[in-house]
Amino acid sequence: MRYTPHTDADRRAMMATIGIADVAELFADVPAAYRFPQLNLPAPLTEMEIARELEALAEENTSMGQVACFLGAGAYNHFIPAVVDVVISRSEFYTAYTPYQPEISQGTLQAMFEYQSMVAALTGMDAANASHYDGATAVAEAVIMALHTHRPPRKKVLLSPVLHPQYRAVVRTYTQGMGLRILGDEQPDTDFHALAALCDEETAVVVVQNPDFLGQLHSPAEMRDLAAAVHAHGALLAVSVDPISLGLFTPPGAYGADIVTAEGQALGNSLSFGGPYLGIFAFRHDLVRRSSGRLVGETVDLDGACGYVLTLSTREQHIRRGKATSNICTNQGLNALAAAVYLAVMGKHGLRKVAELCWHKAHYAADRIAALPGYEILAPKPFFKEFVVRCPRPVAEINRFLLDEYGIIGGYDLSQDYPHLGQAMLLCVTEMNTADEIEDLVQALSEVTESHLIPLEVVF
Amino acid sequence: MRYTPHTDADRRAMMATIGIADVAELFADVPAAYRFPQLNLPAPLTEMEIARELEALAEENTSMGQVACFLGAGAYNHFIPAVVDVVISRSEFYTAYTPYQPEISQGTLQAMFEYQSMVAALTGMDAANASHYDGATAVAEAVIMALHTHRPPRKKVLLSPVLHPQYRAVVRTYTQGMGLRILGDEQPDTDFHALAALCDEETAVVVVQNPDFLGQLHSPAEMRDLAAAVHAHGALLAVSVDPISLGLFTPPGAYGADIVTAEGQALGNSLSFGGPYLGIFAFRHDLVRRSSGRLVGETVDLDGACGYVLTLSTREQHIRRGKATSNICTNQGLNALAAAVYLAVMGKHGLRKVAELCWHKAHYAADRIAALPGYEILAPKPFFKEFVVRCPRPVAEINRFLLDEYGIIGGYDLSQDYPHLGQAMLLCVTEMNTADEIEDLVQALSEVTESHLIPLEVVF
Amino acid sequence: MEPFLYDLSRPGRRGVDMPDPDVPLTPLPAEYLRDDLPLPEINETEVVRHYIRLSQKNYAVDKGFYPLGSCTMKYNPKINERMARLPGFAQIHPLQDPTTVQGAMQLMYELQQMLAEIAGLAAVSLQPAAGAHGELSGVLIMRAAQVARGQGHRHKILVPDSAHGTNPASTTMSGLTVVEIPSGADGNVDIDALKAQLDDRVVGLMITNPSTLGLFEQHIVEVCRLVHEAGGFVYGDGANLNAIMGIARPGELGIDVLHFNLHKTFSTPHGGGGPGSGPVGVTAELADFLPGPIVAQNESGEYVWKMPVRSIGRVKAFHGNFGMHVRAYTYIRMHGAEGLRRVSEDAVLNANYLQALLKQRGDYPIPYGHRFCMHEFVAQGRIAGAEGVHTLDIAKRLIDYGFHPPTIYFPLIVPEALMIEPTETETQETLDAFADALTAIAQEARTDPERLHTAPHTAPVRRLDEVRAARQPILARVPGRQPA
Amino acid sequence: MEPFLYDLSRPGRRGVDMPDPDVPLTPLPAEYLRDDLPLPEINETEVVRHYIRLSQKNYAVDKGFYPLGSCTMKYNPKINERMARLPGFAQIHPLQDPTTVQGAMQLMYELQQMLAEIAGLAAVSLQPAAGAHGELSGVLIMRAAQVARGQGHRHKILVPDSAHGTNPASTTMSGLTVVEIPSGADGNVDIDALKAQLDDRVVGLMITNPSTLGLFEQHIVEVCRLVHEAGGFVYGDGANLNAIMGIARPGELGIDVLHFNLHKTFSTPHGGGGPGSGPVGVTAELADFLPGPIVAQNESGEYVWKMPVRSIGRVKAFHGNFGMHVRAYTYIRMHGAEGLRRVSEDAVLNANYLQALLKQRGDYPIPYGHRFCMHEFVAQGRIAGAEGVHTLDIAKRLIDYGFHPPTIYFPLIVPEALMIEPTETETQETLDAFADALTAIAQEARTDPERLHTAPHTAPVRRLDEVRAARQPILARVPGRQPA
Ligand SMILES: Cc1ncc(COP(=O)(O)O)c(C=O)c1O
Ligand SMILES: Cc1ncc(COP(=O)(O)O)c(C=O)c1O
Repeated sequence: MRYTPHTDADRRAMMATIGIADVAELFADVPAAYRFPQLNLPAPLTEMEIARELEALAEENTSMGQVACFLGAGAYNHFIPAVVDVVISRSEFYTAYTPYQPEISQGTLQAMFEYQSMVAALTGMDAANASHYDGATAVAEAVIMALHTHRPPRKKVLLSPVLHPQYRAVVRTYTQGMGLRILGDEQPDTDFHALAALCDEETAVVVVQNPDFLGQLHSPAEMRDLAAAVHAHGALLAVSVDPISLGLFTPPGAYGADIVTAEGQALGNSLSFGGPYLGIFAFRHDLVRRSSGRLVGETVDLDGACGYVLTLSTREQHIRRGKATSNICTNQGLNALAAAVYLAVMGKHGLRKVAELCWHKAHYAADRIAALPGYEILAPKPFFKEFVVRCPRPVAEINRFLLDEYGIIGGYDLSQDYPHLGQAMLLCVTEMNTADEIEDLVQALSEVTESHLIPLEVVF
Repeated sequence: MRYTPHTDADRRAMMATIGIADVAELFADVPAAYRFPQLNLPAPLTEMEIARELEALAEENTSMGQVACFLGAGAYNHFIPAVVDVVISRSEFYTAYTPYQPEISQGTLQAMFEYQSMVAALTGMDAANASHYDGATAVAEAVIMALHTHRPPRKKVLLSPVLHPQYRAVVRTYTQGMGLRILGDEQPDTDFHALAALCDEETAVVVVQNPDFLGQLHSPAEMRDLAAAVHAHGALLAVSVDPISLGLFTPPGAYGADIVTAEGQALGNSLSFGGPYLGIFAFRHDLVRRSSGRLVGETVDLDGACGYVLTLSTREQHIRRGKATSNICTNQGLNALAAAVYLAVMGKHGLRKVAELCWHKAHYAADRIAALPGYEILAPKPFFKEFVVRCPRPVAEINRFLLDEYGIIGGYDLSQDYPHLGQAMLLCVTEMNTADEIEDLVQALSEVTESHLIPLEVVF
Repeated sequence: MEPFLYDLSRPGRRGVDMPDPDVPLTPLPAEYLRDDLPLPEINETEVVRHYIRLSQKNYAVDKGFYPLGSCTMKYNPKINERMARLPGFAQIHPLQDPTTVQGAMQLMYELQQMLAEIAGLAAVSLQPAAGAHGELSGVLIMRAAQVARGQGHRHKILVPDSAHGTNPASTTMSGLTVVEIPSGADGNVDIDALKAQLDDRVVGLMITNPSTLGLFEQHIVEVCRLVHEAGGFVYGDGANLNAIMGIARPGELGIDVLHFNLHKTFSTPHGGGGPGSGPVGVTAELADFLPGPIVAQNESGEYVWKMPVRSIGRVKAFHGNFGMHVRAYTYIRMHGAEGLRRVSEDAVLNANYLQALLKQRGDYPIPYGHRFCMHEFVAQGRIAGAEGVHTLDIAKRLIDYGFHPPTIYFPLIVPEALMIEPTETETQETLDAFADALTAIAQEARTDPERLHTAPHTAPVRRLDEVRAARQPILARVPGRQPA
Repeated sequence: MEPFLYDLSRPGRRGVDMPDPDVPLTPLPAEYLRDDLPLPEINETEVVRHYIRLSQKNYAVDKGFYPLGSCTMKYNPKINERMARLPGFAQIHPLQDPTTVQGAMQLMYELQQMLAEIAGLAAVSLQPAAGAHGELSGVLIMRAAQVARGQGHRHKILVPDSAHGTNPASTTMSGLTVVEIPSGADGNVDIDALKAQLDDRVVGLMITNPSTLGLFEQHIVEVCRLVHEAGGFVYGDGANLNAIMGIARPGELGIDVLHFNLHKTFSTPHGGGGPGSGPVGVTAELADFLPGPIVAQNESGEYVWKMPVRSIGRVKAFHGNFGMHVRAYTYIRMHGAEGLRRVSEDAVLNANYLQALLKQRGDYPIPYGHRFCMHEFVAQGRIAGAEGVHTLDIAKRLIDYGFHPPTIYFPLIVPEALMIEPTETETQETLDAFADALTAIAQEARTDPERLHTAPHTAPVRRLDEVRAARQPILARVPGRQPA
């Protein structure tokens, strides 16, 4: 039945070897009162049946191929070359586990070493780990890593208000038992300069995002100033980035970041309703022994040939247990592999081209929308692929109109997280958005001003 | 650019080695007047662009997941376990070619030997080749193979009228230059008994189909009688089968067939608008040296270990050239691999179960339709998964109604090939058709009798 | 040797082409631009070949037996992969309007329900990305619940010495204190030692049942009762759930919080290290503390996001590793109640069969071999007459016999541990062949120990120097830079 | 050794489960049923492992260089595979109403047009399944056209001695007579020998240009003119089209009929032997004879099936290997005119570069090395000072160096032929490494010939006994039966 191969004859023979007459005997240690509960689950289905059912369920979702998507906010609809899925669908990669036995895991290990190398190259940092769960937990791990570097301990952490709201939430969740003071994001308009001013000798780490959550790019000069201010107090600077933006823009390693994190989904991983994604985690070399997560290192075998192993595992839970740098065990290996394949096949030229396409299309869309009466682009600094639009009507209403009338998924509604911006949406434009889609968006938005909209209350 | 790796620098270096200054020099042998024509082709697209375009084009087709399909007639909507595509998507299988170098092709060779073995098991024949192009060309090759067995040559070939019309057409196309007399199918109602009566000492081969094109099963007793009659004249009997039916029914090897052919698509190959499919070709052992197509044989290596090679290649075009048993070179290897994986993973139990599901569902559907006023099931013999329904209105009209109103792809319209049956359609019911779909079909057909139909002329 | 990726690079080579912009251009801001982008330049063909060749250097479940204890390396059904790649699942954005993703939310909702049913718990959050992530969530839940009860002074988490390293590590991350509890000679928790720690500073106990020794905790009900009486909660490490589906429901035994490893019990692939998925389930009392949002159903039957009212917060951006949810959902729906019980029965049968074979042959001590094991058991790489041979040697030699070695040197409380988990998807023939290999290796250990010390002999590389790797770590090579 | 599939079988084991019927049952007709069904009984896990392990015993383009002359083993773009698997292409029935498959028919229509444009011909049928199938179609077209001209007595097809075996074989299958034409010393067709055969019994000439020697026929226009003057047609074997896309159009040179190998020139994968696709293109004069149906457009722009009025008939059920059409279409659309010309230029550049390297080093005679080759060239495995070493030995030894050997012993007119076709998707580094391997092997041939005679040494098996296989062929093993 299903994936258990035994026939009744097999079972009988095996039971005879064990010396039992009934499999139930093996469970004598389970208190009789609780043994063999009847589970209330739907009746089993064959492969043919479940496929039909799930195909129908999947059809109930509106997927990228059916609409034009201008939604980003931490998860991005970027192009994924066909090569990526070919590699991550290789049985040898996806049905192996953590490479505890390096001699029969050189495929995974070398691929991870190469991933670490390309992440280091992209971020301008010395080294990288083999992944965290996602962009959010990577930030949390960065904070914890920063805490570990301080003797005596420092208990203050500064988060920029334009660090992704969910990332800030995760930092707070992770560290809720640590007695920290997490500050900096009380006022939504605290800029990096003001943030730096909050930094002191109590501060363990300052975390910012660039391009920030609202899409704004912070210049290398601004970032260098921030780093200098942070370092002056002996604190660390952690920067969360969009890896695609690094195809064009100065990497954090060049402006003084100590730790760089990123959501790596954009690098060859499908949207997949939010996961599995990829926590990118890079750092300065002197932080290596405080780093969390798996690290693959180069070494040699008995014959002196080059090979790769998991290394510095004395940092990790399976050796250090309660004193480990993190509890992480299973990571996002296959997503890191996807990112590696993506970076390898896009390469220097391709990644830059993707970043350029995002830049040009986003700016073109912004220019067009800026020309619409009733709309305003809130972008004091240069932006990369996302920008804020202040709208003439509530964003939820507009988005419903876009979807119903134009098959467009509109931008992220900022009214919850950044109410001071008013009726504002965060639009995202990538290389996947054609000029025609942008045209449609502009047309649709223009119709909104002419108030074709039924107020949201009536719709529900 | 695209898949050519060279940079301009590479090209220059290579040209220097060759001793030329311009690639154009390599083409000096092409008459100048015809050199470097400008091809009028659409502008090149990147992967991202072609994917978008073809996804849209594919969406224009109505595919199996969107409708209930009762169309068969030689191409069948059967279940394909996910395992099949996993195996045939392995780079090592699909990017290799014919295993000319057996030492580095044992994967393909062993898989093909196993395929041949399972085909032999399924058909009850001694051996099988590694594939023909499809079920139709397999029949043509069977005819040609039969011709080769006769000294002095025989020039008469008998085809049953209920052999697939397209297969009969292909036999005629292949042999048009051979000066044969192809008979037997002039009258659409010539049964196997009457066909046997046409057999004489001039007849090289008699070809029938079982279950026949109209879905009818011919009993082992009937088939044995036919074989006896054919063999009495020294002719060969070739039988074209539905491989799924062999999960239940007596294989041709058990009733005296000399050659067995089949369309193997149903075994794990997608419908794919008619190809690539799989020509199954099995035969008695004494015909082996007359067989066409690749054959994989067992042997040993220098150390005596078991291994597999292409064998008996002196039959083939690359050795025997104008005297080869066939011209076939590239075959349908990957489709044969799909069939092998299908047979391996469905196994003895699964194939029987599939055949039973077809049987029960088809008979249930036939019973329900038989009960509808205006419809008649034309099935004097038992049938397997296809049966003929005589309808109260032209089949084309009914099919349009089914599709437009019920999302049902109806049966094959027999009016062209078998006009003597009247307004008749060939319905096919497989394990993929749920009881609900059958219910819908019956309901829809019942509405037809109530003449909800707009005549076809008006629709077009 | 497969070349290092960058060594396949040549200036100017291209992999995948991208189109030119179809919109008017906007000048790039010069002062923001990077000087160089040291990524490789390789054509698509060579990229593909590189990874195909690399892949062949891996062992994997799809190649053979992988009895890595505690990891449940069962077969990963291929239909799971197909389902997770349906565009309606793989190509939806996590922030889409819920009305446009009802199918996905229904799947998550039903998965929450089914996992709760299997574990006998009241509510589940699918957000955690792996087992350790579920642990962290669970410990934070216990902590938050104690705070809510006005027991914020409590700070001790009791952890048996046989626990997986993530248990103490998760505890520390949540700001609490680990107190180790020894195991008794029978492999159960030492009840007296437990009692000695059960004071009013206890937040809870983390227990793995079946334990990492592969044994069902015989006093589980009593253990839970004692902890509850002391005002603590019991956290169940669900990594070993594969042994007890339809056999026992942790919630009924007294477990308050439990994480599931979808990548173990529920057949989602291990991905060469991940991604996994570590949903956390709790009793009704703790449901309000779950990380979130989770999926709920409103009055009109629509699926909506809901943040539990006293949630510890979100532990991850978005909603968890949804791709893994699809796979686990597929698996559970294909099995149903009988099927899952059959899975656990066969997992335990296989482990006991292999244990019985090894006991009969007597080459490897099995410290708890007098008890029936659950889905795994722990043997020792101490071969009489081959004292110089260690578990590591045996493991490496198993590679030459075509097997993945078991988990070694864990649990820490068993010296020279070989932790063997066959899983239910293996045939009797495979188990026999594995036992034969172990027997043959024991023989070799006595007659030719050097063969073991230098094993493996048939792997893509010889034994690797891990000490050297750690002494002067090289974690990245970027052209034009010092290796770092 | 990977076990034989049936050896993994155990009575009662199941692979994929099927559901029970959801309709009332109908009794089965007992007298029709088979007694036994000797298929294997294997669980899914072991089936997968079997094929994964088997796959690793193959060499393939995705592993490395595969310079198999005449086969154009270029890289198979991964996007092709994804496109062919779109449900709208992979899950449509060939007999569906044309109105429901307009997308697929449009693709076929445009592919017909694009292939015609590339070859300079008027019309194309996509029905043939492979090159040889296209040849058969083409020869039958020439025959039918002669009959239509009242020239039914003509029966000779002239075939150069360098032709691929399928050319004479296809001729014979179509009931015509093969007349072999020798090649001249320069690799061109011997014009005098051709003229001597050009009488009123000639149906046509089959010519491969570039020839199987890798040479462009220098007198192609004259050859065609001569044949036409004699009332014959010229068939072009398009297997070598990879050399001349955008370089020359066969139709303009005088070719009347040509088959395309989509699985060579247009990057559809070779599948371990197939499937391929062998569309056949013709001049306007011959368009009515094409096999069909083909796709046409009616007045309202709809795509419809059309049987050419004097068609030779259908050569295959349905419409050809559509899955391959999708892949080839993808490839052509991605390249456009410039891209295809670049493909041919680089294919020819690569071949000439490798030929130049081998000429410089001088180990292997290259009989036509004084000419530029096209996409491939023919060397000889005759190493001075190593007379006992043969092409076969060199080929087998190349395996140890990590390469697929070239085509060997073909064309037949070159003794000890090594027919080398690098294709355009290979890098200079790969060509250099291959040349180095050939040089090293030549050295070994002189110093250690036994190493070559017993090669390969690193393959999954040693050299296999082909004679034994043919003497007492074993083509199938079915349990309970004699091997046959
Ligand atoms: C007993 C046990 N607990 C917890 C974990 C941690 O789970 P994960 O690796 O998914 O974080 C593991 C993983 O191996 C385990 O075996
Ligand atoms: C020159 C030439 N002609 C014809 C063919 C036959 O093509 P196919 O194998 O597709 O039938 C080949 C195949 O190798 C070939 O090389």
